[in-house]
Amino acid sequence: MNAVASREAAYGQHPPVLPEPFDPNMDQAAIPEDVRLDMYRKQHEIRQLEKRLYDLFLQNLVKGTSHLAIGMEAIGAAFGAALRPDDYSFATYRGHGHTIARGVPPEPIIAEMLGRATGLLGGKGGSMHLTSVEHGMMGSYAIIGAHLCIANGAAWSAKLRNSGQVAVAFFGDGATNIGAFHEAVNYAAVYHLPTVFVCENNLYMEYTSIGQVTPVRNPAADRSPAYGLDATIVDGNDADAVYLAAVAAIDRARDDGGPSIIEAKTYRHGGHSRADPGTYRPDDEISAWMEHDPIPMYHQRLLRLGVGEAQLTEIETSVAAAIDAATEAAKAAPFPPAEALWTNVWADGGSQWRN
Amino acid sequence: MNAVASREAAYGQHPPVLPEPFDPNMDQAAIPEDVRLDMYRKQHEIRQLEKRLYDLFLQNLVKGTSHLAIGMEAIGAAFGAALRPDDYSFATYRGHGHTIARGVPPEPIIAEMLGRATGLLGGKGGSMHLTSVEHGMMGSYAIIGAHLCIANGAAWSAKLRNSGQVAVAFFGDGATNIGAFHEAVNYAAVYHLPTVFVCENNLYMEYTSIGQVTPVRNPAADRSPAYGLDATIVDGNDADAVYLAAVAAIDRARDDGGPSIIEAKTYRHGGHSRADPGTYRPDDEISAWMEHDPIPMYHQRLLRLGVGEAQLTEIETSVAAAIDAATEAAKAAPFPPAEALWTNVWADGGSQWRN
Amino acid sequence: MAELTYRAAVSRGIAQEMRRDPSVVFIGEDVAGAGGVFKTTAGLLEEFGPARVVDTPISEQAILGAAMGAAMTGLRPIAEIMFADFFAVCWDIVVNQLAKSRYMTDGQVDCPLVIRSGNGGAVRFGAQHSQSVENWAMAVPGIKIVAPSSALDVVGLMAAAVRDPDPVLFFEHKALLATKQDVPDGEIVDTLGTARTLREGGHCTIVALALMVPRALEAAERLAAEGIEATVIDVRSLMPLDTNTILTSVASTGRLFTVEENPRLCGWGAEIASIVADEVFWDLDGPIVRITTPHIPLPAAENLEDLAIPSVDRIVDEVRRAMT
Amino acid sequence: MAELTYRAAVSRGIAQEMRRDPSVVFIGEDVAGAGGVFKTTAGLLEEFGPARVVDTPISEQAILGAAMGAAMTGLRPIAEIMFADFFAVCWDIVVNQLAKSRYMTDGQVDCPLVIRSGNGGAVRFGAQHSQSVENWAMAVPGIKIVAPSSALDVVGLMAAAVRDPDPVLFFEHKALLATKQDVPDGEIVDTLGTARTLREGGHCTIVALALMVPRALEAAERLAAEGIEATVIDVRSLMPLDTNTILTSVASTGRLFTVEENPRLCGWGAEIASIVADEVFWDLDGPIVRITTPHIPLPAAENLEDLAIPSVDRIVDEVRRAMT
Ligand SMILES: Cc1ncc(C[n+]2csc(CCOP(=O)(O)OP(=O)(O)O)c2C)c(N)n1
Ligand SMILES: Cc1ncc(C[n+]2csc(CCOP(=O)(O)OP(=O)(O)O)c2C)c(N)n1
Ligand SMILES: [Mg+2]
Ligand SMILES: [Mg+2]
Repeated sequence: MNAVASREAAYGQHPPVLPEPFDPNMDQAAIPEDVRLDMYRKQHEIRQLEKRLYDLFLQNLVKGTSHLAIGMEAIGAAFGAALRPDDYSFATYRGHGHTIARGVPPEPIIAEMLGRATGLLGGKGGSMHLTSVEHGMMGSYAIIGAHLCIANGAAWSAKLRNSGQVAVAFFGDGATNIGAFHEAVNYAAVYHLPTVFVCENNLYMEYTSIGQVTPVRNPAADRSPAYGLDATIVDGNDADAVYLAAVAAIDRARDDGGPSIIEAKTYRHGGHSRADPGTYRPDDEISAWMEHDPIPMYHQRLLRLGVGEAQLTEIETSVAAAIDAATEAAKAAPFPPAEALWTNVWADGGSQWRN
Repeated sequence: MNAVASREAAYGQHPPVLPEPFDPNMDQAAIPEDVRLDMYRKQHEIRQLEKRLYDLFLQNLVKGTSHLAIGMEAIGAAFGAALRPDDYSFATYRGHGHTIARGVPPEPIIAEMLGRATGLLGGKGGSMHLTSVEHGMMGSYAIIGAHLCIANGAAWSAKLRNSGQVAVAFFGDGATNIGAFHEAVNYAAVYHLPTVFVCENNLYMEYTSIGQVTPVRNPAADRSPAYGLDATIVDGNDADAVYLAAVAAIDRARDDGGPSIIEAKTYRHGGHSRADPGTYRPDDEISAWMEHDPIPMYHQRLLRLGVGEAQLTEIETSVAAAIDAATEAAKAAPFPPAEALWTNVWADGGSQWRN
Repeated sequence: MAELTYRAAVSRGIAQEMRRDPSVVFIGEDVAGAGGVFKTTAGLLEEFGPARVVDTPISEQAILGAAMGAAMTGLRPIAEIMFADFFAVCWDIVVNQLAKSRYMTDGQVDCPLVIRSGNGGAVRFGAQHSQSVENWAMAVPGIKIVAPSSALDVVGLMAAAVRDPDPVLFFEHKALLATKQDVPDGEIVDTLGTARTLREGGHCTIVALALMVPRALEAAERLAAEGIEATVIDVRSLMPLDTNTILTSVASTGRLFTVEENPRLCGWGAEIASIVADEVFWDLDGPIVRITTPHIPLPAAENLEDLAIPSVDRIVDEVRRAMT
Repeated sequence: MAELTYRAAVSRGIAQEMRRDPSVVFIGEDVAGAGGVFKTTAGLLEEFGPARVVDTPISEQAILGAAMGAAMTGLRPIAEIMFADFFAVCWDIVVNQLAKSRYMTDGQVDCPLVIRSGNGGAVRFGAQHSQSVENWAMAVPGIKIVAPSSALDVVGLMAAAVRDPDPVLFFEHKALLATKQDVPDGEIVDTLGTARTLREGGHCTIVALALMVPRALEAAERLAAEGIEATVIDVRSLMPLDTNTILTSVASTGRLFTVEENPRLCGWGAEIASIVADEVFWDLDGPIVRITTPHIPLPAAENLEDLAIPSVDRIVDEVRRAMT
């Protein structure tokens, strides 16, 4: 990413950070066509789901907060394609995409956002905590840092059980400044754990540009020497680039090669959360990144690689149909019954604290 | 420090780490003789005080725990000599030396260890919390990490007040693995604070060798790139080497040059705390470091530089006399009165929580 | 006299103190340029500049540590912990450092600072962004605690907190931010450690805090219509605790009800109940009843969260049941 | 039947479970090679090897996070937080992650793990290494809490904690480590959520925990000599809480005294007092009295610390004063 120095006058400590052009060589990357088509579908699933969630929010059907990853779909899609079904994913509150990328259907996700009994979490967790253990989606964590430490535990257990499973933890640029990040990466390095740390660097921690509050340019990658690790920096909007980095890191972890850090440069098209219009970002930064949109780019690449327009349209429309159906089903679902308040505090299914 | 690979067979993950020889060029370092004599005195003050504390502990007069820095005196002595009277020191539970190095007399320190009313903290803090705000000794902190963050606050306030004061935080090798270390150094770098971070690397975190639980060889210095900082590694047993590094870092901080990390390699002659015989350390490691003792080395250097034996003996004996007198006075002091239990929870001097 | 939101009262209170005292500085995540994620600190950067109003990295321990070190050395910092749930990532600085340094050093260390935080639920944020944690702090000697329920109290207690020589945790309730109240112009300074009696009634005493205060008041009106006259006390300050106001009232009404948003166990109401059951036991005419959120994490779904946090209906029902 | 110290009971309990269940692993700072700073885990590395008994860096968040992630994926970790005061540096993992994950995911996430910690004072370690923090945890729904007072209970409750499917905080009292007791040979498994009545007396009920239990018992003997017969109950488990045992006893004796090592406010005794003042109010013959450490940080000096923590003398005095 090249900081445009000339703009410093205009933007002070906060110059626009413009994307690098997409790497033309990625067309030649040795990635099977079915994998590429899967990543194309997953990117559409994520974007169309999140656009739908935004519409539902505008209709005031989604309460509380929600954090969309529109513009950042390539990362989730690529990891969804690169992971083994029994691998573990740990995400943040910005985790809808990572959840669907592991194969979780859209209906329970939408239902959860609408606070319905059929929600992925029975309506009890909400937007920031999407989890589907059966899909290896081990949770979305809303307090920054903790899940990086927790991912190590899943990696450690996989190592002790010789299961060959890998744990991937997704986090933001801003998260690299919290203590738990340091403890987690360090701990993974000390015990040579199969943990893959994936920084989704979207240039902002909420409303503050990451450069303003971080002393190094690459918040995750530039920290890796502190743990004796190499880091990979990739264009987070190019699903193929992310996929290659993901496969390399996951294979290394599986072969007992230890943890990795991947920093994926990306950008959110909207604000930090539903409450945020994102006006603190310079216009030319926004427009440059809007043009660096992962989905149209990938569409063009697939065409260049000989995939037919019709096939791509079919994917797009079938995803749209699935999201529509899921939305209708979710909207028709009942709200959680009052009894749900009292269940699942404890493993016995209840919430009793006294006799 | 050179890890002796051949020993890995014998010591597994825990080869002895032997000291580098003292740097002969340090004789030529441009350090005024009065400063050197002051550092010599301070090293004796620290060692003789701590030896006395150990004797008092053997007489069962010191309750609770205590952590001695015998063998590590050069660091405290050098910083004591390099700091301006109004600069701020923040130490750990292993802070007796840093306290006396700032000019705090031995009597209230010994009295505190004996739990007397005349103790530096009225007997209420104990061994791990020595503090003398009037001497710029802003506290000894017994929970790892916090004081690194707190030192930044003193540095920030100095910067806002344009006072030219500097804050120095001393910590151990093991402390570099805790989250607060990362947050503190990062924060200092972001705001370009006049904080000097001094790692006293004595090769062990309590009973575990630091190499066993840290993925880099130099726990503090090798972390500095993560914050865009350079680091200095010095022989922590050579007061002159530490002094030169201290002056450089302190001057930089005072001239708004931002924070620094200094890693001083050293060794404790005894165990981690009074409860620990330190048997987990290989014999040849211990003996090599015992020969690398900062005080006799410095004695020899001063002789080489033409200081008379008589003058050095006078310093040693006058310190001994002061420690003896302080011990007697402390032993003769009363225990804290019962009323002391109720004072100084609040700024009004009391402890009232209700009306 | 102007109508002020609870939200705007926060920045008004801070600005009042920053104008008065140049040693007051303010730091936190997204608090300056963005004016805070709850927009409670809008305008402060513009008025006081980047040296005194600072956006920080996501480093809660570093934030509170910086505030503490600055307070020890001549400043009067205000630090924001965005959501009170996040105290869990920097609790060491609060309970082991700030709360103890003065006592451990026998009075040498001063920590005049304020830590503000968005507390409480009823905003559908789920279990990790909705907790009422004021009782976490109440269990720890050495920190003062206020939790205002109105815009006027926000301004006055903020001023009192900033001027206080001890560390003060200032809990702003997220579900009250949009509430409005007429607030007098000019400087407003309140007093820590004082509860406020908002309604007088002879049959029972209802003690509430923050979001539970308006609910307790409305419940009292409905109970009055049924012939049950309740005194309603807004505790406002948990440390120091105004036990006089509470004990005097319970001694005269003979009945105590606490309305607590926290999950039941070890809430502030338990402490008050234990004080009452000891000191005015002989004045009690019946059981002490605590009305609290059940001892469960808070669910995200609107209908479930509404069932969890004490509602006006539930307060009315429980008081009626206990009184008849 | 052999005489066992409380200290040795810890490693016996852990070893019993590690032998039974290969999925039990144990991590912490200086716990393996050194056998723990309190020597409570001596011999475990030797018996179970470095894959199952692991020395960690000083990274409490990483330690508890690793334990949680491992528990979510098939292991049953035991993690040590050396001093309970240090929970403040990793509290987020305990209260926001471990305590809430099962509820937030509506039952998807299992966290069967135990976190052991050296709790409490009377060892002259000063304010940052002497706190009794069991009530910090009691305020948070979703974690179970035990605090044994004897070697036998250490072994049996450790087994129960390791076998429990929920996260359990296991508080070992530092001042009890050297105490001895005859403990039967062979497997010992106790039950969480059960208090134990250690002494029967008709005049009043004294409820105590951990280090306060032997002191309450001795006080009861001295009071008996004066004609005051006390029932003494060891709460043992704060979550779940055995309210039956306590309520039944208070209903028959008519008087409740709690003896708490924690600083007064929001201690576990406050919760019990509030339950009693509600549910058996009409059986009470007099005020409920809480005997606690004053609401201050703990001083280091021996004579001051002894004045702070409830002593046998103070228990006797306060009960006598209240009963006569
Ligand atoms: C410990 C903690 N501090 C603060 C927050 C509030 N918060 C939520 S998201 C966020 C910004 C995170 O930025 P980044 O890590 O870059 O992730 P992004 O939201 O950009 O995906 C902050 C400060 C939090 N959730 N947890
Ligand atoms: C947060 C925290 N975790 C653990 C401890 C217990 N502890 C006290 S000293 C120590 C070792 C520290 O090692 P190091 O940082 O190298 O300092 P040294 O004692 O060697 O000077 C540990 C683990 C603590 N005090 N605080
Ligand atoms: Mg970001
Ligand atoms: Mg060390």
